[in-house]
Amino acid sequence: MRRQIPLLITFVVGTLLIVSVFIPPFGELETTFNIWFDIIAVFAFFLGGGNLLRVHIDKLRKKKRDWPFSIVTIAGFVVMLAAGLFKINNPGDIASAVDAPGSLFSDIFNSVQYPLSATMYSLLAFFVASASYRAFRAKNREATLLLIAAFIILLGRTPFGVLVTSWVPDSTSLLQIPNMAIWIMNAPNLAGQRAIIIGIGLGVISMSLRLILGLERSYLGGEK
Amino acid sequence: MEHFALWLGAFLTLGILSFLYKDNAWYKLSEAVFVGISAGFWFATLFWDNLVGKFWDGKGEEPMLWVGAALGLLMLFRLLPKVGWLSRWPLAFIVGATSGLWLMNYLASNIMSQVQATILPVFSSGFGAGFDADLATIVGNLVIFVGTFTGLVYFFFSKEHKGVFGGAARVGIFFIMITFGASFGYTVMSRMSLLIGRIDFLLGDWLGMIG
Amino acid sequence: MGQPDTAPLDTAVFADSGAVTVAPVESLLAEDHKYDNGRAVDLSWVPSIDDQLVDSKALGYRVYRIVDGGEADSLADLPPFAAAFTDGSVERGHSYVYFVSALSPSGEFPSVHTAPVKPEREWINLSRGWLFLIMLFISAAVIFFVETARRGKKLFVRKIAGLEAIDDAVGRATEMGRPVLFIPGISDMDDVETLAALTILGRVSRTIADYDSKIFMPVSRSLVMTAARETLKASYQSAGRPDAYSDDMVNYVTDEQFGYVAAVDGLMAREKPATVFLLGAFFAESLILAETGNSVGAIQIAGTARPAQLPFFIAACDFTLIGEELFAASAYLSGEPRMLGSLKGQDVGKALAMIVILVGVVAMTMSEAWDVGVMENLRAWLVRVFSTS
Amino acid sequence: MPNLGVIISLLIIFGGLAWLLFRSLTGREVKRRVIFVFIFVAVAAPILFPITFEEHATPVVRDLFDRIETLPRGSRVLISFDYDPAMAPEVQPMANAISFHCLTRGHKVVCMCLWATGQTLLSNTINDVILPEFPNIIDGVDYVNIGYKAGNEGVLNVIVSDFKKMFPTDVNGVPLDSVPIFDEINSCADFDLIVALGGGRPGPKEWVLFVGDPADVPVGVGVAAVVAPQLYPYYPRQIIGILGGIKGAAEYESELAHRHEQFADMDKPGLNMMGPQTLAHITIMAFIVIGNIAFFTGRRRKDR
Repeated sequence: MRRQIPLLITFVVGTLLIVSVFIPPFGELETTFNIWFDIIAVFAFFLGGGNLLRVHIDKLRKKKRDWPFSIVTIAGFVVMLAAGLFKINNPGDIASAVDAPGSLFSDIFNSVQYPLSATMYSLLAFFVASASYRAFRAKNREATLLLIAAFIILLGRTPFGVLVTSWVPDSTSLLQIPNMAIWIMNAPNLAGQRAIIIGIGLGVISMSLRLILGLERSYLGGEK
Repeated sequence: MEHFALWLGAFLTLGILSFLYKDNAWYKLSEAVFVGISAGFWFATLFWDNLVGKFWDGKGEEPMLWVGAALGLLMLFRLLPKVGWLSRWPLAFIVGATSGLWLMNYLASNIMSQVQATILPVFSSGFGAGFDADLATIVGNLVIFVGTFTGLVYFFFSKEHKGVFGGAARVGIFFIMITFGASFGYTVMSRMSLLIGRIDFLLGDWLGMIG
Repeated sequence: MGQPDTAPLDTAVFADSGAVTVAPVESLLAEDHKYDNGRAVDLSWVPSIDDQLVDSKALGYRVYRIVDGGEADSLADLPPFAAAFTDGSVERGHSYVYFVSALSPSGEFPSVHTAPVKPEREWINLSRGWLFLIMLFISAAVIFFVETARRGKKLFVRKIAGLEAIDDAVGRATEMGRPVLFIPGISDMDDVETLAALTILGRVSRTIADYDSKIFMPVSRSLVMTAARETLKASYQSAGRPDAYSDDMVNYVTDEQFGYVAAVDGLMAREKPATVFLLGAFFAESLILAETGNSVGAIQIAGTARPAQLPFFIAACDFTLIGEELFAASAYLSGEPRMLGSLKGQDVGKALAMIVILVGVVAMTMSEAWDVGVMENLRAWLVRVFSTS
Repeated sequence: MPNLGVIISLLIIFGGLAWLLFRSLTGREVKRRVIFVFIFVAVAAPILFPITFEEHATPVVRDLFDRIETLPRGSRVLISFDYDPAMAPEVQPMANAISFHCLTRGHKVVCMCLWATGQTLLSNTINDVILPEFPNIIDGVDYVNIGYKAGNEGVLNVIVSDFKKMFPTDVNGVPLDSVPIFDEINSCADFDLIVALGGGRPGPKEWVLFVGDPADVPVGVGVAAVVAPQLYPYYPRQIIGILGGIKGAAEYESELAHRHEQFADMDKPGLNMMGPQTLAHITIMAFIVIGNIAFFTGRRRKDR
């Protein structure tokens, strides 16, 4: 029973949503189910947030490695949660938007979360550099093609790209590097993308069917 | 306050950047702040948008919403060992809904539209005036057709990549590699402007070194 | 509801001297939008004869609607040459009358009114018949081969390098006494890529349980945490080692994309996992995670369906599952005949796509280059069959 | 002083790359951290000491430039600011350069926006470029700001036939009937050129489909870099020229500086941003090349 009912739910809900595409009066099921998902996700957060607190309190209690930082995490979580839930310092009253300008919530977001997030994102520039040096190597024919395509696109975006082929007459302008870069984006790149995209579509269909039919059921846990 | 926020921002920015040298206490501190604050941020946001926004702000009458709430409550049954297994119901619901929804979406947008868009002419009688432009289009179409076709051959699972089939699969993987190269080259530019923005903040806003 | 033959006077501005008059639109027709829940009405008409490419006097069209015999309301303004409009703001149980004004610099020139229409609900969307048939065909192919395989017919599936490597990668972690790190992407459970990651987790964790390796799994969504715990628990049970499982293997970190990345990066630097799995939906963080994993010397197996992130995984990871391979992975890893059958089934879909592309390209080329009429019809038919609107 | 800075930082970068090449050739390992320092310097140095590179306009950019350059004086140009602050770093330089170009060529410029967020950015262009650079210019005669109208594509549908119906007044409340520019403008068809700046929706694509095509007015666009490839299919028939991202802005600025002396002395944010971008790109390309050299020499060594 404990596994049969969930399998039945998956089957019925999945089938219903497939069929709803062909039955106009069911057309709004998709919206309804998306709303339900949002609601379930908030409830699930009680589990996630609770887990976050538990892990760090545990670290603190057992004085595990790096435990002082757990104090910071807990404090940050509690402060931000309080600022958001009680709308501390929000202009107007409780009816104002949670992130109204001037609120403690939006102040913390702007002065703490935003710089952290933007900096973490910018690390990407460094890793692009290290990956370029270390990993983009012409080990075989496939890797060489990847390299050449990347190189032409990159070159097309620097003044050198224009310079190198500026002698090419406009009548064969396709051979100028910036135009070559555009052509690569619009032809071979598009072809590869399409093959990948169509493949993904079929992969999703097959996997969804396995889930709906209950062939794939690991997410439902064990028998107990 | 403004001043404090600036210094705080710079302190945290440098803390994250210090990870590039190696993992250290400064990074750990920034990371701890980040995790705590952002988890709180998302919970507060979800709480107001998805819970209060849906149930209290005048929309609570819709009976359908309460089914969602019931599923959400079932999720919390995990906290009670005896009935914890009930939390599989909302999970089963989500898995079913996601599978059904995406099956149809992917069929329509990933397969049908893409197949339709690949039906292109690979030769034209219209060569003449504007020959160049037409030739470029025709060659482009031919490349798109061959690339898409052989790319699909590469993804075949139930046939060994041997002989002609293997050759086609190899051409397919060539196209896929060009695609990856192009995406890489294309993304690099926007990635660099992120770093420019951060350095601008450190050198300009914080240290005031830029005129 | 008697309908006057001309529009109410206030909507028509008549000519002063030198004013520009244009002919009204002809043959205006209002029909219930087919195959919907009674929420739309389709209008069509023949544009004004004064609507010309050169020296046009008509500037466009304005659509008016009368609900249940009340006042006329303007609904929309359309550019020149417009000849159709769909009113998506109607409700069942009301009756609607429309007219369309041709616009000129000096005013509006209304058409005659349509007969009243009542939007209706249809129970089956016949316009999606082809979509239905194609869905049925691909699904039937998958189910057919699942059944064939179940009855014991052996099906061939080619080797996928990234998946062959999983056993070794997990074994390596055991030998080195270091943990396995599994990152199921940063999307929630409403993304199929996350579902794919969890189905793969089901297979991989079985191997981990068998080898007695240590796994940890920070996640960025609470729901994923719950589902991942169930998955791991099931694997440890079926490996006969339920006691080795602990909820601490899976932890929620934060929903914030880069906050999560900051935490995972720190974790990698501190725990030095021997093996890292990056499977699921990844965005800009793909390379940050993969390069950090590489810097701590981990063997990395990655996979995603995001074409923009794949090059980064290919560069920085040891094995990468490209798009479709991610969704096929759990079936492949299970080795179960039924699951492998489903892979054969999706190949049938691929064959269909390839045949249609081939036939379509040939047909279109022949009709473009040599005006072969039959071919033009074939092409038009294929395009219609594969249109999704 | 800045020149010294430029020279020193270029020396560091290229000297460093040479060192990296040498190390790679001799088969020694290069630490990740060293690479990180490089890319940081390559980006930070040109921010501190602005380096600009000569940019040459590609045909897609030159086509739009030439159109504005060759239109007769007094032609009417509509510029629409359909973007938000997130896109502004890329699009604002284009807005400034194109507005300057139109006014310096004596065209009559009408500015508007379909995005509410565009209003501030539009005023920025007026206050930063139009007013300070053209002190003798007359509001209403040489340019006019008619502001923002809600309604997205709906606005386009109306103004394609009747401008004053959607915009009865300019942004200051002056009726368009008494604005001299609008003496001869009734609809979009009366413009000689439309420049659509943006990248979202509504944006350049909508301008082409709802206005450019039906009213047969040439449309030029300036967009964020990520959007540009999607617009190439419309070029050159439906869109006469495309500025894509900072690169597009920089190309336009350099072409403009080349032909109009006054602009040569002005702020060129596009070209300035290209400095760090270009150096970063060159560094990345150098890394790829050096990495491959290291790979091949390493392999040859192993073969021996």
